[in-house]
Amino acid sequence: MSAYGKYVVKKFFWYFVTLIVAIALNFLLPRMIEGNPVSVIVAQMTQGMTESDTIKRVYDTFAAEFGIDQPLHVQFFIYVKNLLTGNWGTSFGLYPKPVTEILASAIPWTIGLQLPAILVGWIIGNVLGAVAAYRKGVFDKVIFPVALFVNSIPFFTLAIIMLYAFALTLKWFPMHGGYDYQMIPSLSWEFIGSVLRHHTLPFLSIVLVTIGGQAIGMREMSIYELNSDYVLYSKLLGIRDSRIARYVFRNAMLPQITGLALSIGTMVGGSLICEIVFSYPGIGTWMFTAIRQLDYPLISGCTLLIALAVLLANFTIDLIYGWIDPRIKAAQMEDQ
Amino acid sequence: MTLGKEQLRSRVSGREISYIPQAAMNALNPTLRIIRFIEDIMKEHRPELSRKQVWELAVERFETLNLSARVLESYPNELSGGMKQRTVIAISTILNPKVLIADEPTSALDVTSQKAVIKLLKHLLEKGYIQSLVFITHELPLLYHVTDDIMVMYAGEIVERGTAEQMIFDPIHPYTKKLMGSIIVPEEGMRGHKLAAIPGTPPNLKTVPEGCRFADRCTYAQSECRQGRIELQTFQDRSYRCIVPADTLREWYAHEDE
Amino acid sequence: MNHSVRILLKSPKFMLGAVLLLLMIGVVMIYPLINRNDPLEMIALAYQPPDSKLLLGSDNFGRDLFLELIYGIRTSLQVGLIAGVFATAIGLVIGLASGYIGGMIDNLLTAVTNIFIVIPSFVILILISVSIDSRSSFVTAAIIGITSWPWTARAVRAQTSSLRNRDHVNIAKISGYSTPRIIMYEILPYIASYVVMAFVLQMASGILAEASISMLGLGPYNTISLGIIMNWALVFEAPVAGAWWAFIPAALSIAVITFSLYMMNTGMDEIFNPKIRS
Amino acid sequence: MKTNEVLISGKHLTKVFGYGKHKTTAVDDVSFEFHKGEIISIVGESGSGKTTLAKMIMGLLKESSGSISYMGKPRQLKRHADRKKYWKHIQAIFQDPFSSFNQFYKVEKLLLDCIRLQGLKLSKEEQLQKMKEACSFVNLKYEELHNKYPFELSGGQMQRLMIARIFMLHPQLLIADEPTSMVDACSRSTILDMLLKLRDENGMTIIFITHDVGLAYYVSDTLYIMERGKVVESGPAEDVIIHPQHPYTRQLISDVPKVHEAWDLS
Repeated sequence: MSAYGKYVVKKFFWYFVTLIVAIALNFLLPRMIEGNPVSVIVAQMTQGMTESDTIKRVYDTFAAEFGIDQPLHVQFFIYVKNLLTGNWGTSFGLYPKPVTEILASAIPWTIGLQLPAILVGWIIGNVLGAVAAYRKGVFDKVIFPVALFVNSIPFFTLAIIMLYAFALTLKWFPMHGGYDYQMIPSLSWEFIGSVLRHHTLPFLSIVLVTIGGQAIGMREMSIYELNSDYVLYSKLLGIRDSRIARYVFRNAMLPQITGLALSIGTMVGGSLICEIVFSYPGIGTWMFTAIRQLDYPLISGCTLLIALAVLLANFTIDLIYGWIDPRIKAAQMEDQ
Repeated sequence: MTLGKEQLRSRVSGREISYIPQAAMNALNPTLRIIRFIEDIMKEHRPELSRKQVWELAVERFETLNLSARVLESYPNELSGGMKQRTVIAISTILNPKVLIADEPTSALDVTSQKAVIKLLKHLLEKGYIQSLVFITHELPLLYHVTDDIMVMYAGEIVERGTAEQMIFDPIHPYTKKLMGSIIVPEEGMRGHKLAAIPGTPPNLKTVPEGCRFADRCTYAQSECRQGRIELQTFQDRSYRCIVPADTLREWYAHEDE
Repeated sequence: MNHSVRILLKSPKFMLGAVLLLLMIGVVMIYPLINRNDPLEMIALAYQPPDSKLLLGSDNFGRDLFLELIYGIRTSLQVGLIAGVFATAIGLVIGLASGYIGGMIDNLLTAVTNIFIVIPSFVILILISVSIDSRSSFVTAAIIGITSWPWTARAVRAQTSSLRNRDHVNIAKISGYSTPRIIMYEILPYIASYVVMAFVLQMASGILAEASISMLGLGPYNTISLGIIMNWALVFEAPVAGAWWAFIPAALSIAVITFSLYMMNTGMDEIFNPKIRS
Repeated sequence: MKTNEVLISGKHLTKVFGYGKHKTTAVDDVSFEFHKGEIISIVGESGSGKTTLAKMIMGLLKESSGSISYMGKPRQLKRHADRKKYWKHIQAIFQDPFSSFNQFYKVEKLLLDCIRLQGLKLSKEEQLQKMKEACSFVNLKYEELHNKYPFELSGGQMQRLMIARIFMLHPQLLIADEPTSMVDACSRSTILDMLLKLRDENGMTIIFITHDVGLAYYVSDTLYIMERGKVVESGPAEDVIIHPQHPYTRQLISDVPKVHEAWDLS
């Protein structure tokens, strides 16, 4: 097998183990609630209900879903089987809507918001960081402190400030939601325009904060690379500065890719809270609602989905990284 | 002749004067194949060559230097330490520079790799790929076999200059004398031979003492040694930086060796 | 050690961060002594704008937001501190064990660390918080600390495993010193600056984590934190009511606290890193 | 000087790193006998296993198979107390002076620790006396150094300080792993002469690890030449260098540039 193939298999194995741990946590932690979780949940859910038949029916639904009478490992197998067959439980808040249906409606919004925002922020941040390191002087004196400040603003703080400034005071952008709720979703220009207008502020707040963190990391990596021996050697052989800058940029970029993989979890978390501020119809806002209503199946559906998405993103980044960094291939060959 | 920075880069660096750094381990960009790097050098100095011509030229040069063409397709970290050093030398000299400056090119290598590097440098000189070689090292026996002339530096100054033969067997300056006395080689008579030692440490270059910079560690230092500036003296075809006449120094050394 | 502290005092970045932080700590310690009112007491109408009496107006329940903010900052700092201590202590122990002992234990601990680095910590945080009914701010802080140790562990492991092969450690070993003594005197001094920096970062991320889960409505009970203030503002639709004072000051306070901690960290990084690299 | 009493010996020592496909044998079936009061050089290039062998002798690495006897008895290292007892007889100097020192403690503490290690109860004056004596043994001045941190010293000074430490501890066995490869030529002479002095005056047994046959020849009584984990030739220094038997030894010697003899560069 090729060195890269080995790398992929090894990574896949580790992500598979991680996935199982994530699923197990998702299964175990909510079951730490003292007593019978189903009665706790049902009691909370059926508050004010008097009809014992309804209560019984609700109880039976959840007892079956949890496999409550079975030993823990059997419950776990039931849980995994349910997950695999697409049965992620029934929402309390929107009973009897399945959790998967709610998540499916939210996923496009979250992905449409976060994926472009994180990527754009990452790219701009890296370019700015490299420029600050390479040009030094004024660039560095301006970009670095600004990036440092922006980086320390939490996603949701920036979101709230933007909401207040641009939506509430200046009224440039709408305050709530993913589109104008008076419209019927369709592929019309009007609807797309509305989606874009609702998209702008949350998008910008994620982009800005991401830029800050990435620019700092890239600046540091570039300075490190600029001081390395190969830069001096290339200079002494008469290679022009712009070409050396390209070497440096590429080499500083590689650790930034792993950096992205490692920070993507935190970024996704921050962005989800950003959604709440704008009541954006994604996973974050649903989770907010679910927590307020103590809608356990939906909460655990959200957390599982987030964990899966982050694992998948990490795995993808690792594969890309292994593909473009020759050092990984060489390291694999040394192992043999 | 004065040159601007840009002219220096395009006309001199790499094609007139070239350089071999001390740490070949890190001298090559880790994410660039060797041939890509050579192509980049050629783009600067021989832009008229096509990629194919560059490849042919590189293969030819590498093969004359007993390096396989496979090296060209490798990434630096796929090469061993000695191999990397020889690759760096081949790259540094691919434009046939007039002067090659080698800064401790063998200090991190095993003796076998060291010998291979020395052979390579000699080969380059014989073939006329380079015209002059400046070899910086603290390994004296090595210099003796590689270079024609040796120049000894102490605390930022040249203290003596002469042919390799003269410097090893007939040093004039007290520092050179001590340095040559500290040579250790696996030759008969080495055991039991008294090695020269220099007490003290070199001066801090931020606060250079007046007079001879070696005076504090020199067995023959007199009060005159610590005054004014000591100039380089010429003696026959060589020069040294000491106020004592060469013959007197030689006499002292002869007494000492008894 | 004194030597390092003296250099630190000369770093403008570190000093800016430290002064900001100390200033905030000073205010939140002293102000409750002057204004002895209960921050949860309703003393005005809902969403009163700031005036000379209510410096930052009132919230939905007519409570003094300035007083709430002071208590909120206090809780957030406490939570950050406790979370930082937990995360650093766990990370340090795991990192040292993994890096110093090596072998199978290292492989095992590294695998666990890597798994928990990839699984987003706030997912675990939410799952635990949902499962625990009565969360004091200490419990919240402890949970945050327990979910965020992997970063410290990874950094400490990397440092330790390279230090372990340094010859002064070998010399200490053949001088017959015990393992705890070697870790204490030969390893810890080298990683001390890293650990302090990691602690500062953990404190910042602990404060952020608390604010995030509080905003989700999973914050500590019976207390006021900056995240809880913002949660109230969002739940009771302060933005729609135009009551900027109900969320902007809290949001900015978090930014200022994190900024001051990041500044301290950057200042330390600039000073300690070149020294260790050379 | 060299006696006939064996201090330490090894039989069929082997060290294997890793397992399965990653298995590498660093030291392969090496046997040796080192006598009291002799300097033994172990010569080899990088990857020859000389440092691994040294670490096994030091008791820092566990041998995969084979055994080491110390003073005629099999060496016991199972318990920490056993190791501590063994280590009382052993000290080491390593290649990189910058990594041999704990950069956080001053020179004074380093030397004081040596006194403490021996469990000596000395007055302040006696301690000072001892430290001064050790420094002057290696041509250093205690007054100039005691208040300095290691990173304020030159490489040569640091290595000499390491020898001062050995002088204070006077172990039975000293393992010097390439102690001169990172210092300048003049400090090198001093260090080698110190090692000879430690042997002559204190009867110390010294294992000198080097890649340089020249140094080994100059300093040692007995030579062991290692190639890829195996000892290919051993014997009195004079015999091995002047009349090498094994082709590898010959190659090693011919690869070193000489001064009085021609250097075959073909």
